[in-house]
Amino acid sequence: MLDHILSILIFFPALAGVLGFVVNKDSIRSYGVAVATIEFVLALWLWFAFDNTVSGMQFMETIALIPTFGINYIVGVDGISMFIIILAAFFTMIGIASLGDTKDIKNMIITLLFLQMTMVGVFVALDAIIFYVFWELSLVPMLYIIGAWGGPLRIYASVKFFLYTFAGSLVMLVGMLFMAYFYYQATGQWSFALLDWYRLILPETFQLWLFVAFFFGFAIKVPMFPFHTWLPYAHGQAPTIGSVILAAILLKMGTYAFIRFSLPLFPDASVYFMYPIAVLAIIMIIYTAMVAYAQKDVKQVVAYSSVSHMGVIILGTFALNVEGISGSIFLMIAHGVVSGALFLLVGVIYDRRHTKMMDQFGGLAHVMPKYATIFGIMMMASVGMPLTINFVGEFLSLLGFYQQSHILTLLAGIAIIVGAIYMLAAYKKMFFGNVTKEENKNLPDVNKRELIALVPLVIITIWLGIYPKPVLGPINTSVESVVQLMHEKSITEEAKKRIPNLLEDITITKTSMKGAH
Amino acid sequence: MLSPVNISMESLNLITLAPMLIPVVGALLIIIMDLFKSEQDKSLYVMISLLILGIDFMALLESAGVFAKDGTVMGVFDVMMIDGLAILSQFIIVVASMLFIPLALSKSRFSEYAYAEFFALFLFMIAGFQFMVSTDNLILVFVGLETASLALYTLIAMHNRDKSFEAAVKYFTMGALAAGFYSFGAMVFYALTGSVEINQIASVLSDNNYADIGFVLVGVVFMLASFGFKLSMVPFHTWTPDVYEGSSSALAGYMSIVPKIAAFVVAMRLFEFLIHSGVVWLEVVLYALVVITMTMANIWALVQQDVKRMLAYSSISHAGFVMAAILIGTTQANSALFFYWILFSVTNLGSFSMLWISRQKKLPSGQQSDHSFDKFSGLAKTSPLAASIMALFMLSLAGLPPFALFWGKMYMISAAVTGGYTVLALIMALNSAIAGYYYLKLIVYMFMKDPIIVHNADISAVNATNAIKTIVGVAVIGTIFAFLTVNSLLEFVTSFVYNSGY
Amino acid sequence: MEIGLNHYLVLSTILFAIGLVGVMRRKNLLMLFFATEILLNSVNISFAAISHYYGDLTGQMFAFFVIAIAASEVAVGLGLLVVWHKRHNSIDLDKMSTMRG
Amino acid sequence: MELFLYTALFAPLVGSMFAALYSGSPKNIIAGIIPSILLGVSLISSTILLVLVLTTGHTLHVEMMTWMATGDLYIPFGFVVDQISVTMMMVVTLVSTVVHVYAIGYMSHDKAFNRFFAWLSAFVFSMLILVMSDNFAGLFIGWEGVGLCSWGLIGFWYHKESATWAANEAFIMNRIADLGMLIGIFLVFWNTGTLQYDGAFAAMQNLDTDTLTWIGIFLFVGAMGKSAQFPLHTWLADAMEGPTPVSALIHAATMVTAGVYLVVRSNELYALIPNVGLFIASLGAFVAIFAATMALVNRDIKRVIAYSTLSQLGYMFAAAGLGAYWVALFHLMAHAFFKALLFLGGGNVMHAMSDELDPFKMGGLGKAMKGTMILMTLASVALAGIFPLAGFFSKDLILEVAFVDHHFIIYSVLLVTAGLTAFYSFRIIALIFHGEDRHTALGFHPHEAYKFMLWAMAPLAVLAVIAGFLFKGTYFEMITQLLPATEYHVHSAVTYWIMTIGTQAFVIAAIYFAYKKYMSKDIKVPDGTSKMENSFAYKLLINQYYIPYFYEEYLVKPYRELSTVCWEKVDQKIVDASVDGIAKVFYTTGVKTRTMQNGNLSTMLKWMVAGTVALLSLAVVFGLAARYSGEIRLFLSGLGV
Amino acid sequence: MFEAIAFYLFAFLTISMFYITVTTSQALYALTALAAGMIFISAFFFILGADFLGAIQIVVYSGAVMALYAFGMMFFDTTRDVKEKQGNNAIILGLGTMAALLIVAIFSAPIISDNISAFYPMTAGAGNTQEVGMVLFTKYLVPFEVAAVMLLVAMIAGIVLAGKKMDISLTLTEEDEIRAMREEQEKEVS
Repeated sequence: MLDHILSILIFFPALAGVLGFVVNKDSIRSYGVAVATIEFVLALWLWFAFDNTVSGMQFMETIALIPTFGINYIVGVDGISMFIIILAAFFTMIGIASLGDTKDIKNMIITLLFLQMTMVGVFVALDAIIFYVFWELSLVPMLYIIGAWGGPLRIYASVKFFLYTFAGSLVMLVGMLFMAYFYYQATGQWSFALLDWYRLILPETFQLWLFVAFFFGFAIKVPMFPFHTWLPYAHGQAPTIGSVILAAILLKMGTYAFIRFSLPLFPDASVYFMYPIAVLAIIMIIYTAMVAYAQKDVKQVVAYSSVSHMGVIILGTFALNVEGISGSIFLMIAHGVVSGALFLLVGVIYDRRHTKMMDQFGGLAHVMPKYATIFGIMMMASVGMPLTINFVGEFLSLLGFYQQSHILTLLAGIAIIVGAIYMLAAYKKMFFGNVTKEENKNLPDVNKRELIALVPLVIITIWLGIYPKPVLGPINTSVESVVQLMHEKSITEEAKKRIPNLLEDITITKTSMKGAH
Repeated sequence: MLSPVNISMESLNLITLAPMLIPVVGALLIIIMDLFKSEQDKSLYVMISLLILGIDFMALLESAGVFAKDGTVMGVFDVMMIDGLAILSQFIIVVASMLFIPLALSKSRFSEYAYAEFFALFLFMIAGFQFMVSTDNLILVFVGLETASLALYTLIAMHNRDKSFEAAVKYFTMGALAAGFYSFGAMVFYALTGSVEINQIASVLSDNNYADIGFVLVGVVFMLASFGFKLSMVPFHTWTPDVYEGSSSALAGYMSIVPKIAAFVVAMRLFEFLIHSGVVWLEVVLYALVVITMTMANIWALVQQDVKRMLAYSSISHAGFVMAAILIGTTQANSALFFYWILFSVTNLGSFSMLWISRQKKLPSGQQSDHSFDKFSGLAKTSPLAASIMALFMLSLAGLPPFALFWGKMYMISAAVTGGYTVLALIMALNSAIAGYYYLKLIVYMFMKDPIIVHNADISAVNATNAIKTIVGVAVIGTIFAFLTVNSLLEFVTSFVYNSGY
Repeated sequence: MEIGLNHYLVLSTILFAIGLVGVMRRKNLLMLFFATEILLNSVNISFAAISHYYGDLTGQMFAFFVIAIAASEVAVGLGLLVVWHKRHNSIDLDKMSTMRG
Repeated sequence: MELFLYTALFAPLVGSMFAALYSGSPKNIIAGIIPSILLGVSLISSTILLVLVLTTGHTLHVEMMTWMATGDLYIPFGFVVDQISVTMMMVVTLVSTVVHVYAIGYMSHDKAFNRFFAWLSAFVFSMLILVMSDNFAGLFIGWEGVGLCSWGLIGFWYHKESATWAANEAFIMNRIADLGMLIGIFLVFWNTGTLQYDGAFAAMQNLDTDTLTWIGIFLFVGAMGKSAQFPLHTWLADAMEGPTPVSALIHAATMVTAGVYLVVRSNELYALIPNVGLFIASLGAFVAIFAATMALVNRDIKRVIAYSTLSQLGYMFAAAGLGAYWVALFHLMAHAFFKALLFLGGGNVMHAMSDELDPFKMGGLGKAMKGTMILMTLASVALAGIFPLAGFFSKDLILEVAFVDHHFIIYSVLLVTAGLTAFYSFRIIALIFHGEDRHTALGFHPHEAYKFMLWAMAPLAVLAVIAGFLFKGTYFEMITQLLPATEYHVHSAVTYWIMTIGTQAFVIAAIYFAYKKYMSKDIKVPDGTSKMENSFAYKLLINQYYIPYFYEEYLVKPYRELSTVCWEKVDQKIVDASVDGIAKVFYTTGVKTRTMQNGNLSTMLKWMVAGTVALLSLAVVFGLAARYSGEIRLFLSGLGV
Repeated sequence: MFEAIAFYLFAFLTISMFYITVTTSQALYALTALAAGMIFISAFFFILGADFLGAIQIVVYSGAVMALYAFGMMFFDTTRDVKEKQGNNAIILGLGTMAALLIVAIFSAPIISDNISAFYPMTAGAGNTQEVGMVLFTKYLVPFEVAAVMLLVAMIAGIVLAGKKMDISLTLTEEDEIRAMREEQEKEVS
């Protein structure tokens, strides 16, 4: 069974989704929770069976699909992708568990299960086309979730979300086809297998163009400034569960893809574009933080904060060293947990008051102390308080990028200031002061169902903040191999210099460090 | 004095005629049957047509076998030419016809199906298309084309309502003009080379080293105009939406596939050698035509209020997309053309069948046209399955993986990339994104809006019978599980195209 | 003064252009069909001429088939006009624009 | 021994979590007592460790577990108990214990009693992490942790707008500094390859001065925020919105001194870059006098004490900057005792006066609150630096340091500040406890605080008295095992005596002056009419040199406005509008050009012919160009193209 | 010389006839002019030695086609003055002349015919009809047969479209009505 665990992880939810049509409407929630829990347990089993010392792909499966054109169903998992898969399973589980009274709940749960298939698929795919298939397919359930259960502007928001990402990924598809063509020219065989592509060393000019092509697809997904404007709409209109999954998992596809595709395939281009992208990332960080500060809708604050944090992830990714990339991957997970939790929290208050406008609240800490506490913890995590999950990622990302540029890191570091500004301001508006609105006086505090979803997140937030090693270890192992690959593949002087050679390092500092472990 | 001609039967290679003759014979059979007993139920004729097409299919398999063994076969005084393109396109024509003809078994009764002649003309039309693709003689192309077209005009008109007459007249008139263009173009080529066979034309032109490039271009222009009409390239496309709207959905779907593949094959035979001979002008003009067709059709599709018209514009755009293959001209591109078209057929079969299933005879109040978007509003609530299926086809048309058309799009764009047309590849990709909007529009209507129009009956069943449902089922399965067949299909298509020298 | 192939070609072109003008100009469908006949006929002259000058019969063949095609088109076209006329009592194409956009 | 270390460290955490369990329920005295007891345990453990370090000179270094390890980065949770940290631990646990016990009484009427102790103990835990960590990252954990707790405690009465505002201000200002700190940490890592103190400082010896200077500057920026140095000082005065025990513990004794601790901890670094040290010293001296002047006129007891704290922090930085790390640390310790005492006394007064803070509305409270009066006077004397109380030994030492190192400007500034310090301290003492009774008229009925609260303050009082002459020698011996043992002796005994006595006289004169001025019977509640209140100097000082105003007008408001502009103008009108614009272009093109398909057959035919003619013209142009290519080329060459 | 005169004469005649066809507002004139033009075209065929073609032209066009059109004219009652709303004539004329001029610009050049060989050469001594028959029934046998099919199609189309059965549109009739209609028919039959 372990040989096929990845396929099972991908297709089990989809199959369950199909069967879900048969399940009675009243028990569909239990069904959904059961399926998602099984999936989560399977994901945990994957972690359990995962060999931390191996840097390459594990549990690989290969099934010939279109061998004539080099497209095969290849899946595998390494430290970079594994935790995001677990996170996806986890969020689907608590997402379904926390679903309240939703109309058409059956459709919602089935959609979520399909969405889960695509999410897992994206992160395990090792064939560019298979990756693309899941990547695009993930748009559909999300489109439906936003469009069918969203707010008043839901149609605009969902269509915008779909088309924007769709347009970007089509450019990426052209890039992929180009890449396959280069592979064909070099070897005489078509292949879309990522591991084959890794072996290909491209001339710098090609790298630049292909990098740009891939960049469009990924950057829109992330979303990077100035391609981010779909996100506030999507979040603003999506139902809670949609925002949670979107923020926690779907956005990570973009950053994950940068690490999976852009960096190892185009190391020289990555170095070449490092500064422009870093500048974009910094604009993302500061600018969106400012925009977040200006928001009146608490969900929009969280939405923009997502963009801001994604900026840090991008920055860490383009640090092009182990520290930065590990940090950015960790931050992906961290941001998933934290922003997911924040969206859940916003959903809690939205369920009660049917508004997300901050001026409608105030003094909630008096009436909903538990809620305020959990929100506070998550806010502090989002702000990057040490010993919370976010800090580890942020610290490592910034630390990593500091090796590349001092001044840019200094600018990016402003994140910790502006992040605190909008978050604290929002928290103050919502929770502090006196209860002024009559409707708020008798709001019930978080109930059990909501706690089931929130408490695990709080625990993860703090646990991984204090002891990130179980996650950081496998990530580190895999990232080291990626960085080494990049170093070896790079052809320009600049790139050789920028991307550390880990094999060399071992003699100097590694041994002493390893000894201390 | 003329010397008597001695011809051996072997040299005639009559097998090359078999696939075309079968539908002709079948059509005659139907007419004769009608003579003996008229007013028979349409199911009889549908089944007979299916059987005849089945035999046709077998004959095609036979010729495919011959082609696989001997390569390109010429027959009947070298007029007939059975090569890979001919066989592939005939496969598409025949199979698509087999899939579309059961749509006649609708629940409601429509004028055309009360005629036995409908089925006869249908078979004649198929024969015409088959002749058209399996020759390189411009005369036979012309005659085949006209046979098919005349039958098609009639089939459209036989739907018997104002819109269909209007559609038929428009189509006919423009078709007549296109026929004029075609003959003028053929005349120019004949004037240049003294031959009306594409092989000969090509060899004479290259012997002349394209000295009379001006003449060549005039000929190309008229050919472009005439095939542009058939393939609905902008600005020769104007008939398409009206004709689609005017004819029944079943026939509209058919029109979006079969006549075009026939025209594509001829266009491929005709333009390919010119492109390969380095007629830069043609390359530039085709490039422009392809881009304009794709883009403008997409843009017009954005603003449509009727699903069928939207699909009409979308099929124009798809045709433009596929036309790029002829521009690129590599084996991969030409294979991609057929590959794309096969997958497109499956998807379009499905989407038009779904329209056909929901065809009401009397429009409820508030509904502007047969298939206005309003009609489908909130369909997911009333009949979720139908809505899902329709959405599936829309997503496939939009090129969303892993549904059928995605593979075609991918292969086509790949062909563009491989052929060195990077910018074209990007334009194609971005056009798919624009197209996403209008396909999405229907999904939005079905899944995200509440019903606007009060329907008396479940619109997904007003015209549904088991036969039509089966066809939809076939299309659904084909669309979803296309990825399983892609490999063999690709191998098959590529080998046929490659062995024909394209 | 030798009449060459070019003369015929030019004549044919002029006739073709007249046909085009007619096609574009006519609103009465019947008379529009007249113009399409002109188009086909003009081409026939060239075919015959080319055939003559090259001493090749193919051109005549083509012209022959063009005539056949023209004849069939008339039949179908008139049939279409008949049904339309029955309903609308008019064969003016300006009245035929229910579908647009 | 590790057991004691862990006990000292984690006992407050346990206490915090215990109290947190009750945070949802109504006031429960247990939630106050247990954390206090646990802090006592922590205090005892710290004492044991202190004794250990004192007697054996051994230091304790443990590594609990790995925190982050990736690439070349390896950060453990490591703790070190050496002379510096044990001093800090003692200060922290001692003052905390006192404050906890005191707070049981002080907060007894507060609804959120339980929550208060949760936060307070959490703060102690963070502070201990800060001082005990053996690496910069661990320091940063504590650094942020105390910031968080400070946020929670300043904003403890979150229904008050001013409190939450102050909390956020404190947090954000600290964050600004933390960025500097973070950058400093990055610099340390990338230049030395490690964040462990020992490894990093060892590696720094080989680095070039420029790098070291940057490291020093950035770390100091971090210290500036936590220790509220100019220009990041405004939060400290506003932080007085928190409950008074908080002010005593966090904003006087412990957290604000973290910056000093950082500089002392990094003495090996700053020793290498004396220029930065000088800057630190100068800034310290400036802040000392700057804050003292603001304290002169302020009409809020707590704010006066807060400014005094700021001023004293300036002293510490002056000492540390001049390389007298042990002196700085010594003053830190002494200051902690008497300043906490002062605050707690202030808290008593506040309680008595129903949270009234204007000393002008008090007067003659000494009758009702004898105990408090004695304790506060004692603390003020110590603060003023009168022999033989703690302040004399620590503060005069700093003056000596400045003098001995020939930094006479710094010396004189600090000297003047000493006078000011005495003046403002006794200004409030006089206003509160002596002179006319002004409060009865305003309807206040002051009463003394609980006995146990006074007893709780007693240890601080004792220490404020004896810490100087009793501990100085021992302390010097202990701490100089780790810090540079610079003895500061004025060259001649005469000078020394002149200086000491002179200073003492100066200070006493200032006290006398304060008493004279503020015990007079004419003191009234200022109403903004007196001549002094309208003078420029007074206005400047009462408005804190207009710095908060400047921040509000030129930083906060523009930021808010810029944010709105970013959102409404840039994000919606430019970025998003351009995306929608692209879509709109396509759509409007569609709407505009769909008339091409006007349904008229004639138009359709015309389009067909037009298309053909267009193609034809292209063809002809191309064809003619090809036919006459030779001629064209000739023509063009003739044109010289 | 004779040939030139004949060419120019018939060219002028044909052009003017066709010109009348497309410009006149009298349908009858147009029809007549068309028929005349066709006959003149057959004259070219005779000049060019395509006798068979000339004959066919006269028989099929001037005979069959014209008869059909004449019938149609009567049916549609367009013998009198036809009112046509003319749009922008400038565009039409512009496009027409442009097309003519452009093509003429190319066609005025001689064609290089070095490599052209007659694949189905005319045989000296054989009559045109004979030659045509020879080629038509060998090489062009298939197209010929397809043309027959095409004519059959056209015939069926004409019959179907103009037939009476088209008068009742099932497409526009509700199912219930159709049923009722059918039952009535059956009653009549029985």
